[in-house]
Amino acid sequence: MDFNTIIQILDSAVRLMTPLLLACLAGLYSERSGVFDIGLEGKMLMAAFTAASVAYATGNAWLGLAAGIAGSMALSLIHGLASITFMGNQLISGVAINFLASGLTVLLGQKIFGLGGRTPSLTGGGRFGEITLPFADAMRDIPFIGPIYAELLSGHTALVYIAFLCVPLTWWILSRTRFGLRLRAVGENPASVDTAGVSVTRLRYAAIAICGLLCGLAGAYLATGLSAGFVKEMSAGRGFIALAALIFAKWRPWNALFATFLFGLLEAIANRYPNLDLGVITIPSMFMNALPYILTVIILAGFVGRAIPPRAGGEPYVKER
Amino acid sequence: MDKMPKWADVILTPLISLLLAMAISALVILAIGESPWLALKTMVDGALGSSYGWGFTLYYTTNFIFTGLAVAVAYHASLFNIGGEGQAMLGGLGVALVLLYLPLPHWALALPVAMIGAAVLGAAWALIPAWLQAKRGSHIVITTIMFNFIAAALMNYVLVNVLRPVGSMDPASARFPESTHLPSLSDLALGLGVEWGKHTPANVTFFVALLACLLVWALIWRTRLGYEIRALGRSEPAAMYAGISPVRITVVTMLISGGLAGLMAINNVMGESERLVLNSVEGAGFIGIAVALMGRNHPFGVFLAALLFGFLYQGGGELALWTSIPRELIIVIQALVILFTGALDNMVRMPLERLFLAMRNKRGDT
Amino acid sequence: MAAPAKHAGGRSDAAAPYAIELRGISKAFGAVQANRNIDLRVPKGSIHGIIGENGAGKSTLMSILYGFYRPDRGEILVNGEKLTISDSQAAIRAGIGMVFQHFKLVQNFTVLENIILGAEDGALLRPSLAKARGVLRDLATEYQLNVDPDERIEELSVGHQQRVEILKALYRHADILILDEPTGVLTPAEADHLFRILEGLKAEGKTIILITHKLREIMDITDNVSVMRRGEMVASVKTAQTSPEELAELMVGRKVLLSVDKTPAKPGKPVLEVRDLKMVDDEGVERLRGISFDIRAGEILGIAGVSGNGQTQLLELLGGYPEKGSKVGGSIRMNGEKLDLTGTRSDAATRRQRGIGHVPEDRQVEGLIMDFTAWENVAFGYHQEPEFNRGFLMDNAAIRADAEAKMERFDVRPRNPNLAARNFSGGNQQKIVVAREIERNPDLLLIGQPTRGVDIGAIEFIHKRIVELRDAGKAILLVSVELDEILSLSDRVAVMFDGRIMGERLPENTTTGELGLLMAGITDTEHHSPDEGIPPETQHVDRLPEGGA
Amino acid sequence: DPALIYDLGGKFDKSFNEAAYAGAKRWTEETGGSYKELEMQSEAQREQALRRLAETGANPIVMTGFAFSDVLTKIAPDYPDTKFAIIDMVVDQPNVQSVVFAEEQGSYLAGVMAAMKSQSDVVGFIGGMDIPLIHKFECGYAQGFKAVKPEGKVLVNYTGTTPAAWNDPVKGGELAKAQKSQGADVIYAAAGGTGIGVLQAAADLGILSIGVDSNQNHLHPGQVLTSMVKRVDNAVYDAFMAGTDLEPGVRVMDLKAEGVGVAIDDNNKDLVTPEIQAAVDEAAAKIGSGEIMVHDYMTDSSCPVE
Ligand SMILES: Nc1ncnc2c1ncn2[C@@H]1O[C@H](COP(=O)(O)OP(=O)(O)OP(=O)(O)O)[C@@H](O)[C@H]1O
Ligand SMILES: Nc1ncnc2c1ncn2[C@@H]1O[C@H](COP(=O)(O)OP(=O)(O)OP(=O)(O)O)[C@@H](O)[C@H]1O
Ligand SMILES: [Mg+2]
Ligand SMILES: [Mg+2]
Repeated sequence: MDFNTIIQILDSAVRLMTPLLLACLAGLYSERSGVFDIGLEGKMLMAAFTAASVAYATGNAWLGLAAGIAGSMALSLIHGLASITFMGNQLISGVAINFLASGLTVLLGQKIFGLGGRTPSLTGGGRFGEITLPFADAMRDIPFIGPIYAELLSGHTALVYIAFLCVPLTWWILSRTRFGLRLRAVGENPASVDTAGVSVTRLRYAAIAICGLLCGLAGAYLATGLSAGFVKEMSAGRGFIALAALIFAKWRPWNALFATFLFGLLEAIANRYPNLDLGVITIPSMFMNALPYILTVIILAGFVGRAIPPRAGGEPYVKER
Repeated sequence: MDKMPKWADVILTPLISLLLAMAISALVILAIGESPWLALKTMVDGALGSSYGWGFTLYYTTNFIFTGLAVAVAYHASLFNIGGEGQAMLGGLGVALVLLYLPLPHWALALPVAMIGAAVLGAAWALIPAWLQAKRGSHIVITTIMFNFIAAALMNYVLVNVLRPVGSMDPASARFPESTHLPSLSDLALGLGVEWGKHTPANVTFFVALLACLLVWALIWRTRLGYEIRALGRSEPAAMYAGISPVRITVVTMLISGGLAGLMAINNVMGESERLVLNSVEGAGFIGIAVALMGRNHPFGVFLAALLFGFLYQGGGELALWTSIPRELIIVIQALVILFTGALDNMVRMPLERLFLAMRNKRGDT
Repeated sequence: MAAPAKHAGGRSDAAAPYAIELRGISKAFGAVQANRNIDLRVPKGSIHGIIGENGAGKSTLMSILYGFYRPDRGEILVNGEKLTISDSQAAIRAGIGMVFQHFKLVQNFTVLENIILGAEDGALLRPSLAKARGVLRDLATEYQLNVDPDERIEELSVGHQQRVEILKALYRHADILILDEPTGVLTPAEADHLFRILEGLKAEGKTIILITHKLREIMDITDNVSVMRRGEMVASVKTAQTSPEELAELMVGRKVLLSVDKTPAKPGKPVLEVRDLKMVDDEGVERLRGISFDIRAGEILGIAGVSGNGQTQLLELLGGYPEKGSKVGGSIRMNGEKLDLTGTRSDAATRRQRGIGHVPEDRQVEGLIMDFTAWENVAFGYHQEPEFNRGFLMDNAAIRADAEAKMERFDVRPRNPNLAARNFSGGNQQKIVVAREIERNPDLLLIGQPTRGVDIGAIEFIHKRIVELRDAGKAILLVSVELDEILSLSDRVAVMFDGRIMGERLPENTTTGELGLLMAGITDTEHHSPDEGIPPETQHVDRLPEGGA
Repeated sequence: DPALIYDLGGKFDKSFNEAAYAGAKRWTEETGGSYKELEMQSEAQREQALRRLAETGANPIVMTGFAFSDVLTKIAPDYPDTKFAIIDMVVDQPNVQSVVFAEEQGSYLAGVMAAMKSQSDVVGFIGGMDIPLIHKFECGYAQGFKAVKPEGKVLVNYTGTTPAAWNDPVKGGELAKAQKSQGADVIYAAAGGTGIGVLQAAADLGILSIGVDSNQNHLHPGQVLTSMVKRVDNAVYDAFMAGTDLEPGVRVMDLKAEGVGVAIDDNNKDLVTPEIQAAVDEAAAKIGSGEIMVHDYMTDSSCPVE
């Protein structure tokens, strides 16, 4: 495997991990506040749809992004209503949201565009273009650093850079700000926050709103960054992988970066080597496709200890029964 | 003391929630320019209006009972088994291997043997996540998600490269021998001299599913194992105090859960398609999560929820087949039903409780 | 019940309004009337005690005052001013601080983070943390409330966790401090220290409301005391004008025996022989460093000690469920037979079969499954027993009958076996566990903190049962942080410190002072320097020689 | 009235169900007739749908997809007066017309075009799932390519193993990028909705792509080299036209019958040079005459070229 190949695989890994990273961070906010969210998939899908629809209608990817965020946030709000206000079961609510997004996107898409749930292809300003970092072209020929800068770091859409910036930002918010402190506290022991005179409800709503926002970014990236329009079910299980990555990352932002990178990398490798020839046998494509999942299990079993979720996670905050 | 009578909690609340879900669904149907009344009529007619509709509704119900029970059993031990999909796929493989390679002269013999095949492979698929959870603390939610993907890959490989008859375009196994075909409910009815549900896929597995509900109920609430499962699910330190081994219970529970998911294959693979096809599970594993949660992880609740989803699935199928309403509408309706009866139930329960309390206080005063 | 509330401290000459005045407070949880039309007046600068049986509604009333619950009816006056306290923020603003019965701390946060939570100055943490560090230092010197600001709560002993709670309230400038059963988890030394602090606070003009089950504390420290029963305030009196006996009767509605009545022990053959027991936990910390003792039939061995010195590990090890990943050495003999310390035959179920009963220290985490019904809990740990099973199935009818009988004999209230454990009060939960373990007539009973948080009626009852079991010729290992309890129940007392037994005494030949020194790791024979191997939570004891005297 | 049943992918799968729909639409437009159409929701419904249609008197009944073969074999004898047509599979019943396409032949031509257009001598193939049908496309494509450039290389990727594999444009795009980075400059996608992502990525990367099933040249004019069209629309249209007189037996839709082919229209005419056109015509003629035998993967589950 030469250097160039490595760069290309890493480059691909960066693209593949971005939606996972955004969704994973989204889940991180929600779950650190004590609200479990298995509806990441649905929110991402809804965002992809609304983003693509509005980007198509306006020809403006940024408006699309706003719509994506709005779509995802709307589902977040439902989740909040169910799991915060009405103290319902967070898992059921998440399952419902996944179903809802899967059905509504196609239903609306068919009603509006009549293409069986697809949106028309986006062109020009409807998509996020690739950003070339300064001097990328000039540096391209410098050995080693050149390709890393010009190929790997440069040439992604704005959302990729936003996603990566979200990691230190999230870390900073969680560990350095008042909001972060309260957010972590409410996921560990909501009664401590309540008796300290802070509203548990408001904090949790804030957390799931951020979750909606980040899922919105993830969905918009799928539809308007990586591809050019919405196709039904296009989230293709990424929300669940993001959830797995979140647990893998033990609900921590830098770990999330690592975990999603691992998923992206494994998928990129499987894409690059669809039939691994081991001399004696050739691993069939099906197993190369499943390789990221198999390796995840192995890594999980071998290297990652017990993941302890936020203590109050999954439980609605009920004072009086 | 309870805040409201039990019947209000278990019947009135879900009923009102269901009505709310229907009302919102009606709005959605109106919004896409169709008639909610027609939709409702089509669904009810198609799923419950004839023995034919029932034949399908019960078929789907059977699938969901198994996957729902699988999730429910694990849930009692605080294990969230998202892997029903993969375990049911493997169950299908178990059925196929048994029926294709063992000479089984009669269905009555084939059924128990196939059940063993289905349960064993389903359980095997749950074993690794269970063991990793118990011994290594690997989160069962991740591992079961991963195992769903791995199962899909495995099935893809096995069906294309191993079980597919030469020259067939279809990534599916050969047909199972005629002798192993399960009697359908319509056959049984005919045996009793009744014309019922001709050409519908519901088959004797339905009774197996009912039996499974009963057995799971007995397991959870009547056996020592069930007691230990519930104890571990509620508190691990207490379980240790009582001499209950978390490792053993985790593994055993997941084996039972995986086995139940695997057993679904008796219905769809052995009973309906009579061969193993790619994607035979069709998401029933995921619906099982909703079924279990809505059924409050009680076998009877699971049965009711499975029936509801069977109805929605069949009624929705009819809707999509015979009207111009897109099939995704059904997914939306399912979502709303799950949401209102499962997650927003307190929206209905809280005011009801207040109502009952006020009524009681009034009675108490006079 | 008909006793009209006589109001203490109701001196009409007082120009200053009451710090707290509650009028007609009512609160129902669903169908349960937790507080019914309650009046309470707390004069400024006084210490006011509130007592009552488990479930009488004390915590509820205080939680209402602190804005945690909202009352259905009634009004709250703080310093004469009528306030609507709709959340804790409002209570904090009114100068009220509360230390809950179950601490409201974030376990994996540092002390400092817990202190500033909700009281940060500005959106960024850094300045708040710096400020809090300074304030904390001042408070620590002012009130002798030392805690390491950077330690995580989960690493702290309960005593220190409680200090954090108090610091939290002081940091928020509380003038009125509510403490809900603060001493339930403290050693006598720690409790004394706490009372010293409370007196200091009172001297500064702060008002303190103290809920406790210990009448001695009420008599020692409070100015006035109010008694609650079944949601109602049945009396408010000046402490100086009442006696423990009268209070106990007001509380329970009958006469209560406040001291244990027992005859001298008649020890028989050794039942339990422990030799050189060692344990190293998951993280490599040595928890038990070679423990040896015997317990004979018909005697109670009491183990005193500050919690965190290995008692928990000792009980768990004897009970057959040492912490996961720990290593064990030494030997245990039961009725002369060696017990397996590792492997599948070393589990709790096997120990039970060998005749070891165990009332664990933490009834809510270990002793009970809170979501199980009372009758299911009565079989907990014994669910494998033949009499509870019929072949493959459990014999629920038999278990239920057994539960009803036990609840009857132990006077568990309400006597409803179908109620979930969590719906019983702490005292009644404890009775269920004790009934379950004692009624099996074990050869050896391990019993940890038998009366923690339990009201005096129930304490009397539980103590009586323990002595009865002893008199039936059984061996009992009693672990408690309550020196009073240890001294009045035990036939021999051993003191544990840092994984070792520091010494053994006969209760009649020792004092709380002597035991207090042993608990701090100081023996009369070897006065080794206290800096090696003393867990941090015990260090303050050295600085408080009056703690035991 | 005639009836049409779409397979699970649904009517708008951007692939062959959609092509079937196009055929039915054309028939309606031309004859003014009406037809019934159904979209399958689940495996268990196949039999139900067929029977219900047959019982309501629909005739002929056309169904798309090999997955119907099993059920059709079972129920066709129950409705001897109804004519059925099944696409992509042979069902041996007296009232069934089996329409099979020689995808390998159309793909062969696509392979020839890719080979002539490729400058790197590396081309790509992206399939939805690793199933025999898709191998048939792949194998024909590889044969055509190797016929022109025996030393060239075909990169092959399959999207996935779950139904999501057909609806994952993101993954499709990523696979296209991976193939491009390995030198591919023409990529043939046979992956349903995933293919849309492949075509898009190819257009973005400035390389060429080849569409499948329906004519997808218009999606990125000037950047889609061609589309391997599979005239499911014609098959449906013909079956509808034939009505109750539908001929039973096997109908092979090969190159000669214009059942498969490569689409050349305004959108790609600038890409198809006269030489390419000539080569395609020549290959088509030779296939038609039997001079070139394009191996069908289905016959022995193997491909003579790698
Ligand atoms: N959060 C709650 N939800 C429902 N009911 C409650 C709740 N808290 C308390 N109760 C009910 O109110 C009654 C009074 O409880 P409270 O906690 O005030 O008692 P307490 O006097 O503090 O008892 P203890 O001495 O055990 O601490 C209890 O019997 C219980 O039934
Ligand atoms: N959420 C609740 N629902 C119902 N009853 C409750 C609830 N919380 C507390 N209670 C009841 O309130 C009473 C007092 O509870 P509290 O939390 O003060 O603990 P406790 O019973 O005093 O236990 P401990 O003595 O171990 O502290 C008990 O009767 C308890 O069962
Ligand atoms: Mg209390
Ligand atoms: Mg208490």
